[in-house]
Amino acid sequence: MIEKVLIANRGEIALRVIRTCKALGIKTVAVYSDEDINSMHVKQATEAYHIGEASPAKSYLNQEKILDVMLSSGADSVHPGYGFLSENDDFARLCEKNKIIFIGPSADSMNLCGDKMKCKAAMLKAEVPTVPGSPGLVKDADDAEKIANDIGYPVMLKSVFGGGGRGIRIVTNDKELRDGYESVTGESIAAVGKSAILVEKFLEKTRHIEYQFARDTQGNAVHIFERECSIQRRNQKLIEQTPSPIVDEETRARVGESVVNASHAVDYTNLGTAEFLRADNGEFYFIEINARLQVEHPITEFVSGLDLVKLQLDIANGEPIPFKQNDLKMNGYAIECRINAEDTFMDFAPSTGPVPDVTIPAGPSVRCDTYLYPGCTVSPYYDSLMAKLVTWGQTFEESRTRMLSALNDFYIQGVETSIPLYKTILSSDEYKNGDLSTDFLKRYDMIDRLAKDLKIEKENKTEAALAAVIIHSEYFKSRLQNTTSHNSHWKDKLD
Amino acid sequence: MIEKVLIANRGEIALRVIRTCKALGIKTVAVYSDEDINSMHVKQATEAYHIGEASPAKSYLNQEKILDVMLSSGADSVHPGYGFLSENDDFARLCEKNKIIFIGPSADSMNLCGDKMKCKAAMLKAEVPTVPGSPGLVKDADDAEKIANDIGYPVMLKSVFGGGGRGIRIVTNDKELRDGYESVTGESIAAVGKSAILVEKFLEKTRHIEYQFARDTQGNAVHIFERECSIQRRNQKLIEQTPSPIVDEETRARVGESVVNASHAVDYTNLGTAEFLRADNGEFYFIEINARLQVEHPITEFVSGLDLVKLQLDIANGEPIPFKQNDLKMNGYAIECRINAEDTFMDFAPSTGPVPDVTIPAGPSVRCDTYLYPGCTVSPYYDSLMAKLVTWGQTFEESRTRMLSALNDFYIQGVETSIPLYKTILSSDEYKNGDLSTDFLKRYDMIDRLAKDLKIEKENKTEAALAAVIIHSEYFKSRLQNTTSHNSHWKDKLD
Amino acid sequence: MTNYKIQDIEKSFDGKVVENLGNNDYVIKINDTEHKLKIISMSSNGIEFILNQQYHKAKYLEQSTNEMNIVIDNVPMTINLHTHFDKIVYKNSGGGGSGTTQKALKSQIPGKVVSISVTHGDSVRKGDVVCTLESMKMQVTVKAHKDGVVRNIKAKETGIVAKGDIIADIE
Amino acid sequence: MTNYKIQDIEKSFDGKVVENLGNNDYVIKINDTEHKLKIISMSSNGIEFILNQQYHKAKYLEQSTNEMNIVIDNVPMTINLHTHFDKIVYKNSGGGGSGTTQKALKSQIPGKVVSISVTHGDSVRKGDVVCTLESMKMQVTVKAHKDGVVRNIKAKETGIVAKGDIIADIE
Repeated sequence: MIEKVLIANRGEIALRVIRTCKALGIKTVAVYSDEDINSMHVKQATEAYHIGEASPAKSYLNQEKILDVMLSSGADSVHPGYGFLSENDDFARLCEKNKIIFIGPSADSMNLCGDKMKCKAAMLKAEVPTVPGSPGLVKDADDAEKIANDIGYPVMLKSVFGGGGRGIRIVTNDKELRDGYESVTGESIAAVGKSAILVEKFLEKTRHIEYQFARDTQGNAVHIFERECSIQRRNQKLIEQTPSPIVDEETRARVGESVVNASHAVDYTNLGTAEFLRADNGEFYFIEINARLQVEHPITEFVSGLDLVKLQLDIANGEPIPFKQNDLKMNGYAIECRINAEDTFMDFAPSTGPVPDVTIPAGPSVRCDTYLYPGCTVSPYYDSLMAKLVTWGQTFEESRTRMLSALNDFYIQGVETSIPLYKTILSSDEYKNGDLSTDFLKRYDMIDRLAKDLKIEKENKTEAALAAVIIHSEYFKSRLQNTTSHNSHWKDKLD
Repeated sequence: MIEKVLIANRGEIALRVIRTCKALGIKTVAVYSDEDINSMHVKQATEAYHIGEASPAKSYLNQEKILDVMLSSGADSVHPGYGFLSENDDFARLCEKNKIIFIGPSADSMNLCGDKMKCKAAMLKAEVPTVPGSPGLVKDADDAEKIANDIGYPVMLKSVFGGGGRGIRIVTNDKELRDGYESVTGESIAAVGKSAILVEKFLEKTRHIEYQFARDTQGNAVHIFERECSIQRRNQKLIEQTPSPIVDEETRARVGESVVNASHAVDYTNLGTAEFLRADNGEFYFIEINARLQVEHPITEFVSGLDLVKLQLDIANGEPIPFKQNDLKMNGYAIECRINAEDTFMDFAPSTGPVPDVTIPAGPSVRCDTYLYPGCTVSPYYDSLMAKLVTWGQTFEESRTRMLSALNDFYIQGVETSIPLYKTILSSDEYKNGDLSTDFLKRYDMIDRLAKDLKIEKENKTEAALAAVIIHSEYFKSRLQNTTSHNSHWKDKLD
Repeated sequence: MTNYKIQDIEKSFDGKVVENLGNNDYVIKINDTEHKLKIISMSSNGIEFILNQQYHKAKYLEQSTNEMNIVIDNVPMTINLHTHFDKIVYKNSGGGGSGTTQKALKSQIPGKVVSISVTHGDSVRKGDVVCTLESMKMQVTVKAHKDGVVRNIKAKETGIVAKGDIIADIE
Repeated sequence: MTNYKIQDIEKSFDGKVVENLGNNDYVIKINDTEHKLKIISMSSNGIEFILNQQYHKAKYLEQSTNEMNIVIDNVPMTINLHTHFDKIVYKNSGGGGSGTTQKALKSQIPGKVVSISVTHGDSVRKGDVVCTLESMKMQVTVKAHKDGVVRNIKAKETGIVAKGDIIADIE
C-alpha cells in the first residue's frame, strides 16, 4: 500500500497530487529547485527536499538526485506529474529497480508508447485506425506515388529529419508528388546530409479529440469519455472541453472501444490518454498515447465525478478498477482554459516576473488549480502554465458563461496572460456553435478579433483611467506644494 | 425579464448572487454601509450605492433607503439574500407596490409562513405532520392533562412568554404535569404578569432535517432532496450535509411529497425550505418554512447539479420550473461547514477585527463562498459567518476526507474561527457513523475533545515554535549589537 | 543559550543557533538535539522556514521582554524566554503565570455595551456578571476575573468597547 | 487643469478635481462633464475608487514627467499628461510617439541566449532576426526594430537577458 508519495514535479500539478494524497491520509514529499523555495508545493507537502539549481537538468530532470531523496525520505512511490520525467522510461525503470512504485505505466509499456513507429504497428495489429500512409519510410518516388494513389490525394511528404514546418510538402497529384519528392529530399540532404521520407494522408480542418482511459494490473480497462482539445497554438492545447460537440453516444462508445483495445495492445497500466485526429468527414485516426496524467484531466473529473489521481493511486496499489464501463455516466459539460504567462500579440512569447497581486476566481462549479498567490513569481525556467481554470455546467452554455465570468474575475498583476484571448474565443459564435479545428485561431482571425476587443475595452475604461490619473497627479502636485504638512491634508488643499 | 438585480445584502451571499447574475449577463446593484466600503460585493457588482451607517437598522434594514436606490439605479428586481430583509413581508409588499420583482415568495405567502400558529394550521389542513400537542393555548391544567394523555408522555409545558429555557418544564406523568403546570404559570406571572401555556410532545435525540423545494407561479412544485443540519450550537447550524445518513429512497420520496403539499398549502412561489424535526423513532414533524435561500444551499447545488440562484431568477421571471420531480437525480455526497468568526471556548463569543492574511482552500470538488481576502476586516456589526466551505464526493467518506483536508488548508489570520472544532467533529467516530442529533456537541463532549486535540497539536508544534522564537531572538539580539551595520549581515554574526 | 518555556507544556527547553551554513541554512539546537533549518523569508512580523524538511510559517504577535506570542502553522502559542541568569531572578520574583494578580477586567471581544450590572464600590466574586455586550447579533456577558471590589468603571452603556479595552478594575 | 491623451484613443481630454466633498467623496470634471468619485483606498502604487457608482482599481506603473503607465481594471493604458503650456512646447519639439528613433534593440522577454545571428557592422533590415532566446521551453526570435547597422552587441550566447535588456544597437 502506498503511504508516502514523492512528487517529482512542481507548480500546479504538484499541488494537485498533494491535495488528493492529503484527503486520503497519504504523506507527500515535495522536491524543489533553488528557484522554487517559495513555491506552494513546498509549503503544502508533508516534507520538502531541495534538489538543485533552477535549470531543470540540474533539478527536476536529475534522476539520481531524485532517487536519493526517495531513498532518504522513505517514499514508497513516485508521482511524475506531466512533463519533466513523466514519460521517461529510463526513470520508470530506475524506480522499478529500486522497488519504488512508479505511478504510471511500466517502463516497457512506456517505451512502446514513446516509439511512434512501434506504437503505430501495435495499433494496426489491434485494428485501431491510424492516419493512412506508408507503414514506414518509402523507398523512392515510385513507392511514394503508389502509396499516394492507394490512400488518395492530397498527401503529405514528410522528411523524418524535418521539424517546425521544414521538410514537409502537401501534394495533390502525381506530378506534384514527383516534384515535391525531389525538393523535400534536397532540403533534407542540404540540412542534415541525409533523407528519409514518409507519406501520410493530408487531413484538412481536423479536430484534436482524445480519450482518457484506465487499465489495471489485472488487465481490466475502461475509457472515461473523450476530451476535445482542438483550440491550440503552436501545437499546444489552450482550451479543452468535454463532451466534444461532435461526438454522439454511438461514436463515443465505438471509438472508446478501440481505445480500450489500444490500451491492451501496449499492455498499459494506470491512466493514459489516447489522442486522435478527427477528420472533417468524421473518421477518427489514432496519433499517440500520452503515458501520464494530462493537464486537462479536471474536465474529465467534472463529468465523471472521479478523482483521477485517486484512481491512479488505486491502480498503482494493484487494486482493480472499482467500476465497470457501464457504471460510468457522463454528467454535464466542462471546459478548461490554460492560463498561460504569455503575450498573445508577441506570437505567444513567454512573460515572466513577480506577481504582486492575484485574485483567483471561485464560485459554484468553478475550479482553479494554480500555484499563484499574491507575492509569488512566474519563473522563466519552467513552462508557462500558471493556472488551469475549469468550469462545469448542466448545459454547455452554462459552463461557457461561467467560464467567461470566471475569466473576468481572474486578476493576475505583473505578467501578460492568455486570459483576454480566451474571452474573445469564448464569446465568438464559432466557439459557441462548436465549429472547432486545430487551426481555429488562424481560421477565424482570433488574434485580430482580440485586438478589436481590447480596443473597445480601452475605450470603455477611458473615464476610469482618466479619473485615476487626475487624482494621482493632483495628489502629487499637492504633496510637492505641501511637503511639510501631513499627507492627509491633501484633500483640503485641492483647488 | 429581470435585467438588473439589486442585492439587498452583504458578505458572501451578496457575492454568491452576483456570480450567477454575471454568468447570465444580468446587471447587479450592490448596496453598502460605511463599514462595507472595502467589501468584495462592492467591487464585484456592476454598480454600488452607499446606503448609510454601519448599524443594520441604518443601512441593510433601511427599507426606504434601499427603495431609493432601486428606483435611482433602475433595478427591476431585488434579491434579499438571507437575514436582513429576506423574510420581512412589509419589504416584499413595498417592492410589489413599486413594481419591483421581489425574488422570493409573495408578501402574503411570506406573512403566512412567518406566523407559526397560522402556518401550523395550514399544515394540519394539508395533512403535513407537525409536532403533536395542543392546537393552541390550553385552558387549564385539566385541558393540559387531557392533551398529554392523548399524545403520550413525556410532554413539554411551554409558556409562550418564556424563552431561553425559562418557562419550560418536561413532565413524564399526570402528577408531574399538575406540579409543572403550577410552577410554569407561577414563573410566567412572576416574570411578565401573565401566563399562557402550550403543550407539546417532548422529543429526545432529534435530528434537524430540512427539504429544499421550489414552486413556480403556475403552481408546479418539486422538492430538491433533504439536508441534514443537526450539528448546531445555540440553535445555529454549524455543519450540514446531504443526503442525510438516515434518509432512504422511500423516506426521501414520502416526506418530499408532503413538502410539495406544504408549498401548495401556503401558495408559495420561488425557492423555500421546509424544516422538520426527525424523532429518534423515525417520525418527521414539520416545524417551519424558511421563506428564502438558505446559507446551506450549496450542498443541494452539488448533489443536484442545479444553480439555485438561477432557478430563483427563472421562477421570479414567471417561467415554469424547467424540470419535473423525476428528472432530479441525487448525485454523490456534499458537506458544508460554516466558518464562523467565534471563539469556541468562550461559548462561541464573536471574534472580530482585521484579517491581514488568508489562504482559501481549493481543489477538486471543493467550493468556498467567502467575502474574505487578505487585508479585509471582520466587522462586529454583522453576523459571524465568514465563509461556507463545501466539499463533494462520490461517497460520504470522500466528501468527509476532502473537507478535513480543506479545513487544514484554510488559514485565517487575526480572528478566532470554528475551523478547529470542525476538524474535531469531522474526525469523530460519531460523525463518521452518522450518529447525529441537535445536541451532538454536548452529547459527545465535543468541546472537551477539541481541547484535547489542540493540546496534542500544540505538542506537535513545539519544536517548530521554538525554532521560530530562537531565530527571532538571535536576530534581534544581533540587530541590537550591530545597529549600524546592514540587517542582512546578521547571518554572519551568529555565534 | 536561552531557556524557553511554552504555556500548557510541562517541559522547558534550551535553544540556540549553532551554526550558519550560508544560503539561509542554519543548524539550531533544542536541548540536546540538532536540527537543520532553512529560512525561506523573514521579517519582524513573521518567518517562513523549513525545519527537518518540514515547512512552517510563524507570525510574531505581541512581545514583552520575557514573553512572546506567536501563531505557528495556525496554532497560537505563548513562549517565555529567559537567559539562565534571568530565570533565577524571575523565579525569585514569584513570576510565572501572567495576569493572575492583574486588577483590570478587559473585554475579550469587541462590542456595544448593552448593560452594566455593577456600580463603583460593589463587591463581586469571580464569575459574577459585570456587563453585557452585543456583538454580531449575540449578547455576551463579561464576568469578573477575580473576587474584589469594583473600581473605575470604564465602560459606558450604549458605548463601544474594543477587544482588550478595560471594562473596570477589580481590586 | 491638465490635458490628457490616451495612447490608441483619438480624442484628448481636459480633467481636474472640482471639489472635495469630504468623507473621501470628490467631484471631478472630464471635458465638460462632472463625475462623482469616492476614494476607497489610495497609495503611490495604486488606487481603488468608485466612479459614477462603479468600482475601479488602478495600479500606477512607470511614470515620467509627461507619461504615465497604469493598469485600470486589468486593462493597461498609457496616458500623456500636459498642462496647456506644456502641450505647446511638446508639440513644437516634434514629440508624440515614444521610441521611434531609438537605436537600442531591447528584448521584450527574459530568456537564455541560444544564438546570435549578426555581427558588429552587419547591415540589417527591419524584421531580420538578430538573436534567438529560449524561455519557458520555447525558442523566440528577437527581430530588428528598424533598418540600420548593428553596433555594440550586448547579448552573449548562453548568457541570460532580462526583459528590457539591450540586445544590440541598430544605428
